[in-house]
Amino acid sequence: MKPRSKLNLDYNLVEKAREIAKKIANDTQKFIDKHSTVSIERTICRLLGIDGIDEFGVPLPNVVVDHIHKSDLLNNGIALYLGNAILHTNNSPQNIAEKVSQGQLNLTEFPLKEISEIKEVLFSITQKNLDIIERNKQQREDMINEYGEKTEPLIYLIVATGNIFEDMVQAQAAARQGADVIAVIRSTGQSLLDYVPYGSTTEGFGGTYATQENFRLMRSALDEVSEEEGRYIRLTNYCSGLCMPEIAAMGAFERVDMMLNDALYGILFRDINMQRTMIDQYFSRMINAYAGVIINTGEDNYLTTDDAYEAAHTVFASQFINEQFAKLAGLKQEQMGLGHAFEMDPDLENGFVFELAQAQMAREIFPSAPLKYMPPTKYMTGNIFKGHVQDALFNMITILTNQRIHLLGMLTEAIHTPFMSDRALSIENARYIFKNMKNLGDELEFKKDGMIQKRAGEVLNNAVNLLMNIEKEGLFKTIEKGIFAQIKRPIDGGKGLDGVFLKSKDYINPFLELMSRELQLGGNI
Amino acid sequence: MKPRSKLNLDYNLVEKAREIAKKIANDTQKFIDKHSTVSIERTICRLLGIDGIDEFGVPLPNVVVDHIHKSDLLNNGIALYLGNAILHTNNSPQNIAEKVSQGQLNLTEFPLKEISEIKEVLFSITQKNLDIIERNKQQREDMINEYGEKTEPLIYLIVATGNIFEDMVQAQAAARQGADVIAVIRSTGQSLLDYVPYGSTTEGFGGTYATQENFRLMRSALDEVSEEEGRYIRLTNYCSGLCMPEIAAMGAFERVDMMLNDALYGILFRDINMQRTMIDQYFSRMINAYAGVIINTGEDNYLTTDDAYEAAHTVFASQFINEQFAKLAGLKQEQMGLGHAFEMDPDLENGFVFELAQAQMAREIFPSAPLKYMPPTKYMTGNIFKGHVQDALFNMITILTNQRIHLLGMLTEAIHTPFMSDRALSIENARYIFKNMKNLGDELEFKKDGMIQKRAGEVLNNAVNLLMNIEKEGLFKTIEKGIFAQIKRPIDGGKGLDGVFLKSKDYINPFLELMSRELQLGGNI
Amino acid sequence: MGGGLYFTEKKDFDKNLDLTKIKPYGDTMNDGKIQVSFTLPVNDGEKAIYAALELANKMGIEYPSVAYHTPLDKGFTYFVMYGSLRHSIDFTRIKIESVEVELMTLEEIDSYIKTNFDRKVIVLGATTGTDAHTVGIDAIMNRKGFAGHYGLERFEMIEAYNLGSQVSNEAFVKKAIELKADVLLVSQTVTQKDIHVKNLTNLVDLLEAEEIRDKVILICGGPRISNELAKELGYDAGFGPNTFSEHVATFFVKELYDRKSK
Amino acid sequence: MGGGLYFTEKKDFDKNLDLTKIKPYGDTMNDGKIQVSFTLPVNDGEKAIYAALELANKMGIEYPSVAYHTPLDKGFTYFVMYGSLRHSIDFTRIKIESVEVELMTLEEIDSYIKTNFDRKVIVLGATTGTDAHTVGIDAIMNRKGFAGHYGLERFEMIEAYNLGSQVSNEAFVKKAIELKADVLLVSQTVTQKDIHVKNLTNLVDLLEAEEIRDKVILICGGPRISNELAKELGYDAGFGPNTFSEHVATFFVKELYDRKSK
Ligand code: B12
Ligand code: B12
Ligand SMILES: Cc1ncc(COP(=O)(O)O)c(C=O)c1O
Ligand SMILES: Cc1ncc(COP(=O)(O)O)c(C=O)c1O
Repeated sequence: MKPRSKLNLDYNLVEKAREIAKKIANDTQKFIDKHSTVSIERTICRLLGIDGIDEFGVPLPNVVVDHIHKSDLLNNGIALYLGNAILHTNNSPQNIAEKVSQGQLNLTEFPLKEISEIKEVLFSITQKNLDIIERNKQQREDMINEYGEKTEPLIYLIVATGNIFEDMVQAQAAARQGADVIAVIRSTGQSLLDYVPYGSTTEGFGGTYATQENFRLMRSALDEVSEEEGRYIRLTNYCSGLCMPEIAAMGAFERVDMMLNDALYGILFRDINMQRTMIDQYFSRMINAYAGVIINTGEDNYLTTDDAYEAAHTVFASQFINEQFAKLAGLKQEQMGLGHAFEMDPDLENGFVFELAQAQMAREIFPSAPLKYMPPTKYMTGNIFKGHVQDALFNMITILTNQRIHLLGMLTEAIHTPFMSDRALSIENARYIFKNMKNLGDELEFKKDGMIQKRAGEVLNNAVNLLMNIEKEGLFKTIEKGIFAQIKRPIDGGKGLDGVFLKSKDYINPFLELMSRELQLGGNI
Repeated sequence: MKPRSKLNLDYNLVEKAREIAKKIANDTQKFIDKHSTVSIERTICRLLGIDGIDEFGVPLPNVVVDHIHKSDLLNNGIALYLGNAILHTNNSPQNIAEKVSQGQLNLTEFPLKEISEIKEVLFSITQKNLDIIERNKQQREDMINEYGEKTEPLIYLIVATGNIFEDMVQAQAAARQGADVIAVIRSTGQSLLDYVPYGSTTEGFGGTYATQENFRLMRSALDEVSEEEGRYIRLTNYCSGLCMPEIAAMGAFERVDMMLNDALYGILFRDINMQRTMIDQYFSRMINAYAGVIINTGEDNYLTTDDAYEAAHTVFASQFINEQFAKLAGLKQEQMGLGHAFEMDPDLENGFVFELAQAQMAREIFPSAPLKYMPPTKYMTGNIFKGHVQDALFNMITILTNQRIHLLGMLTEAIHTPFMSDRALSIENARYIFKNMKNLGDELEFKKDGMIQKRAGEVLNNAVNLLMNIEKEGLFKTIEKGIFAQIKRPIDGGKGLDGVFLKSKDYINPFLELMSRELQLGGNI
Repeated sequence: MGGGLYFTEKKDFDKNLDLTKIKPYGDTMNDGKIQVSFTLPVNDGEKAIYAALELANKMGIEYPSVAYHTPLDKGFTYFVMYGSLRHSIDFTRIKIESVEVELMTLEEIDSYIKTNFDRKVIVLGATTGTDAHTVGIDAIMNRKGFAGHYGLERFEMIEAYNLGSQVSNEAFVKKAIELKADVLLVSQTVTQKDIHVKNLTNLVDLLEAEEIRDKVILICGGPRISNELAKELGYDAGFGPNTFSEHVATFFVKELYDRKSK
Repeated sequence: MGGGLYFTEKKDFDKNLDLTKIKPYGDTMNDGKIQVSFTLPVNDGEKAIYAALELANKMGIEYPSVAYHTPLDKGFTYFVMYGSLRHSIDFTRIKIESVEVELMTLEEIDSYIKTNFDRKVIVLGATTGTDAHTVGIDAIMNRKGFAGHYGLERFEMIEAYNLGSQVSNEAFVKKAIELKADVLLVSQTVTQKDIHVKNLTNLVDLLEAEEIRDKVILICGGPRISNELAKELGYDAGFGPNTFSEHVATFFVKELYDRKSK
């Protein structure tokens, strides 16, 4: 899989970029470590086993966290109060949550027991529940071992009918036709909800709600086809928006395999407050790391608003930074699905040549990361015939540069979320090209000091310069200035800042502690 | 335009192939030189200015030639009798033909004058009419000089409505969208007619009749757009079938720019007698040579019945032979549109890689020949979406290997002759790829001793072996054995043998003589 | 069954263009040729093909032919068909109320405002609802504009406010009242389950409730928006793909002038 | 005009599969989604778009939407449209007389002939008329066959004669009489202006004139041939794309047997 170096890149410069990115990430991590958020606390509830909704449809994790928040005690962390309540009542977290929701219990009224005692009871539940996640991870690995892992690019497809049961039909059809990964797009707007909807859902706009029950349903639909096909079909969802870590936890319980998981996407494209989502991201990534989930970062999105040629270096700068944040959260390179996209203007002379350089660069700089390569979207039009050819060129770059996670383009990208037939045509397009050009990448070399090599050198240079700038300004300031995707976001703006708080000295997050240990992270917790 | 050698071909072997092909062609040429055909004689009539039809719709050239043929005197050539009649009547050839058709004149009844005298009168008309052709050639060159010649691949499109007036609408639309060459496909079956239909026609099956009036109409439609667009739009038709040289003459008079012109096509795919059409081919090619017309040979067709991978070497062997026959008829390399086609099975692993090797080979072996590269046809299906991608891959090979005459594939190839919109989509496809990958070919090198270089070497080797075989057997025997396109044709089978005759010692073909001289050909005439 | 699907004699049709009955065109005037593709929820096979042909027949397609059919999954078959459409349209009777006014340039618009009004025109724009697509409204409003056409922020005589995306209709109306906006620009991209229609209708309702619907020029735009749809929903105009700031500005300054003149 | 083209309320439709009224499927059962493309012989512009929408309406397409339109030339505009088809088909009532008999293998066919007839079956094939496409008939008849399926020449109990292409109907009939053929196989590829229909019909007329139509099993095939069309033209069967020798041989040996048994 490791590509030969064809671009003649300056690897000293690559190392330099990594160093700077590391400093940038460490800098922000200091801020992160001091804080927690309502969503992290709700995640702790979920990980402790709290699930379900109250009579008004409010999820119990929200009920419990709001309950403490109202008393202004959340700085100590929800775990403290739950642990304490368990010691007092000998009830399960779920039981306690139900009672709280029915007004039968006030967690702040119990006298606080010894912290060590509280931790002990918490850690035993934590360990038990982490074991469930560990077993899911193990099951995934077993299934992949049994079926054998595909060496060619993974064909990644989305379903987005809004109705989980219709999604299942679509997903199974796609998988039988050759899809390796199915992503269930979320309903538009879900990322702005400060809670996770409950149960199976049949109505959504541009996508289907991410709920734990929906995860379960889709997982079993895919397991069914996996067995039929003798191929492990991966399931993808979205750890982004205001409930990042909660969704990570839900996914870990239901054996979701990949998660879109990038704070910058939320900041830039969903106007989510940057402090909130950076803090959320850390914990969500750690859960993903622990659960053996591959994360997908969102650099591809920059190119939908900015220009793919002009802004190429911003993608690389962001990848370097994302790599460091991922590392801090315990993710291995093999779990880092860094984002890139084929968004070159089809009218650009030699656009394909430049894209070839950029895609190859990404492979040579992050050789063991399973990059997620996104198809043309911005320049897709209602001309489905031309669109199908744009997608073909994208498929070619993937096979020429050996990308790992290949999100198929749809000829109807500019028109609607995919029909069943759109997906079938796209799979056929990709498989044809992957087979017909199978070894072409190995056969071709790039002219020494030609356009391709020069372009790669230039983009790398610009990325390093940008990183130096970011290091000087700090990550938050950089975002305020609109460096990424030309979108400016103020540090105190956007959604969700009110859910951020400073941790007190008594603060406990037993999952963060245990996972950090198992992931062998040295961060100060 | 001249490609760098990327394939590391053995040029000694290439030279060897040329030598053998030359022997094969010279061998056959001996046979050709001894014979003439009814169609050559009719062509002489046309070149002398005879046109029109009799009251039964029979073209006057046929009337006149049949008239002599009936008396079993055609061995002396029609020119002898026409020249003699002119001396006797002082009428124009057209006048004489009309009178013959009305039964007012019997050419065999005039006493034969001195050959030298006959030649003299013939040569003066010949010279005058060749001057018309020369002027057409000049006009083409002037127009191309004025508008400037395109350096990228010429976009070649077909029209085939059956109705010349509808064809003109289609052709103009295509030209405005970017076509550089328009070919008017002939009605199915025309090649089996032993005469050329007359006047403008509005009914045809799978194509439109090749008539001189249709040539004229289409030429003026294209001249109109050429002027609008400031781009010389070339016109193509078919010198093949039983009227090869007649159509060449008609085209020369109407400034047709390219002619499909390959005896082997007629033999194999139309079951035309091989002796007949080889003889016809010689004279028709000479007219084309003289008129500055680019010929297109039909090697591409082999791959529609035989396999593109297995039979690759037959294409090259045939190209080598065609090159020599073309040379014998006075065609310059710049006029040799040798045929090749993108007919790899889309299911073949690395099919694209092999095709890249083969297409590049053709360029490196015939660097100044404007090769005609044909699109996928055989593996096109009713799946227009996949078809459009197959065409995209074909477009890529052209831009990667710098082919000159690029016949656009149609997404509806397996369904119908092209709609106006089919053509527009195909042009868009090609232009997108040509621009987006403009310099990709220059940027890429082929791995030393990799699949591509090996494939090229292997095909060249096989071609040389085949040529040696053909040399041993002779061309006619080879065809009898079904070496090309796996189709066997007996030397005395097929259509048109009855139109072949041995030339007597008095035989005159004033055009052959004069053109040979001007083309500086040394053949024995 | 059988019969009726195939016509063995091709009717001779008039090959001249008649604008009172135009038909699709393949390669001959009035040949009616069209291409169709769809999926049927049945297994592939002869029965499925027959169903596809019959469906084509119901659509008014003569000589329908299945160029391609393939199973997508158990119980689903995809078809590509060609045929000749029986229907025609009287083109001469189409009287479109089009937004196609004489297009003015940035400078012309500025001077038109200077000449006809004694103040700047106040324009408020946003992508409303949960829709997060900003590229469209930015193309119209941001200084840098789109495809070489500057946005409204660049116009000297226009005071442009772009609220961005995910703006609730309530917040949008509030801002409109606060700024005394002359023109409201709404962008909508997501159309699944007709969410845009619901969202756009709701805005009109709110404006009417606040009794300011008549005080503003209300315009929407987006990739699936057309002028007809906009009017049906109670908007003054709607703009689709490839709109530039000049298109919409020309429209609203003229409309403002017309309203003033009344 | 205006109105009627857009429906602002999406009708709630039943999302369960009902075989008595199947509809096209996009991503939801009964959503009716279909894709259409065609060219209209008018200039691009709002009027053209309107005409396209109206045409879609006439075809029974609800919520038609023009995804793409572009001028092809002066006076010609190309459209790509999507929409929801109103029509449905009663799938339960389709009773196809299909050629789908139990497929036999080469060996089975040979032994079936041996068992049921005391001689070889004589099969004569050709591409008739001016049609020069031989690949199809060769695929069925030549020894080497097609896609790994041997042709009729390879069958022990079949005497196969392949006359090649461009064979006139007269010559074909003459040969059939001469050889006392049991089965006639005709291939037709070129279909422009329905030349295949004319050619195939003419062959039936000739056979009838020679009074041998009943004495032979008459079969045609080709990329645009279907069993329905063949029957309409007076053939015993018709075979389309992806036919193998086994398909046609299974059919004719059974048919021969049936006729013998009557
Ligand atoms: C870029 C993009 C994104 C970016 C948006 C970034 C941003 N800051 O805007 C990101 C990646 C964030 C994104 C996310 C999503 N997207 Co999105 N996205 C697109 C994409 C690729 C291009 C849209 C675009 O920018 N076009 C360019 C602009 C200039 O064109 P325009 O919007 O049409 O604007 C012009 C005119 O319409 C008009 N105009 C527009 N607004 C207005 C307003 C007025 C007043 C006037 C006068 C004129 C006007 O003028 C503009 C200039 O000419 C399209 C696919 C495509 N190729 O069209 C999908 C698409 C729009 N997205 C879609 C969806 C569903 C989503 C998601 C919900 C899930 C997903 N599939 O990813 C999410 C969530 C977003 C949300 N809830 O809204 C669907 C919508 C399907 C539908 N019809 O309902 C599309 C069609 C893709 C698809 N096939 O799934 N998306
Ligand atoms: C190869 C080919 C040629 C070759 C033919 C070589 C040869 N020896 O046959 C050459 C290059 C010579 C040629 C020439 C022309 N062709 Co051509 N050709 C094709 C092509 C690319 C493939 C056809 C083919 O071989 N298919 C493979 C075989 C195996 O499939 P099949 O024929 O469908 O056969 C299967 C079944 O149908 C069935 N079957 C067929 N016959 C029979 C008979 C019986 C009894 C049975 C039981 C079954 C059966 O069984 C077969 C195996 O499963 C098609 C385009 C395409 N991709 O389809 C155009 C195509 C058929 N040609 C076409 C045309 C118009 C021509 C020309 C007139 C002009 C031109 N465009 O080049 C000339 C002249 C030929 C003529 N007058 O007939 C058109 C026909 C349009 C139409 N519908 O009318 C097509 C569709 C291309 C196009 N879009 O223009 N052609
Ligand atoms: C990194 C990332 N996160 C999330 C999303 C989707 O987020 P939402 O559900 O907010 O639309 C995307 C969509 O492209 C993404 O790239
Ligand atoms: C060399 C050559 N000649 C002639 C033709 C067409 O001939 P006809 O008019 O006989 O179909 C072709 C078609 O592909 C060809 O390649």
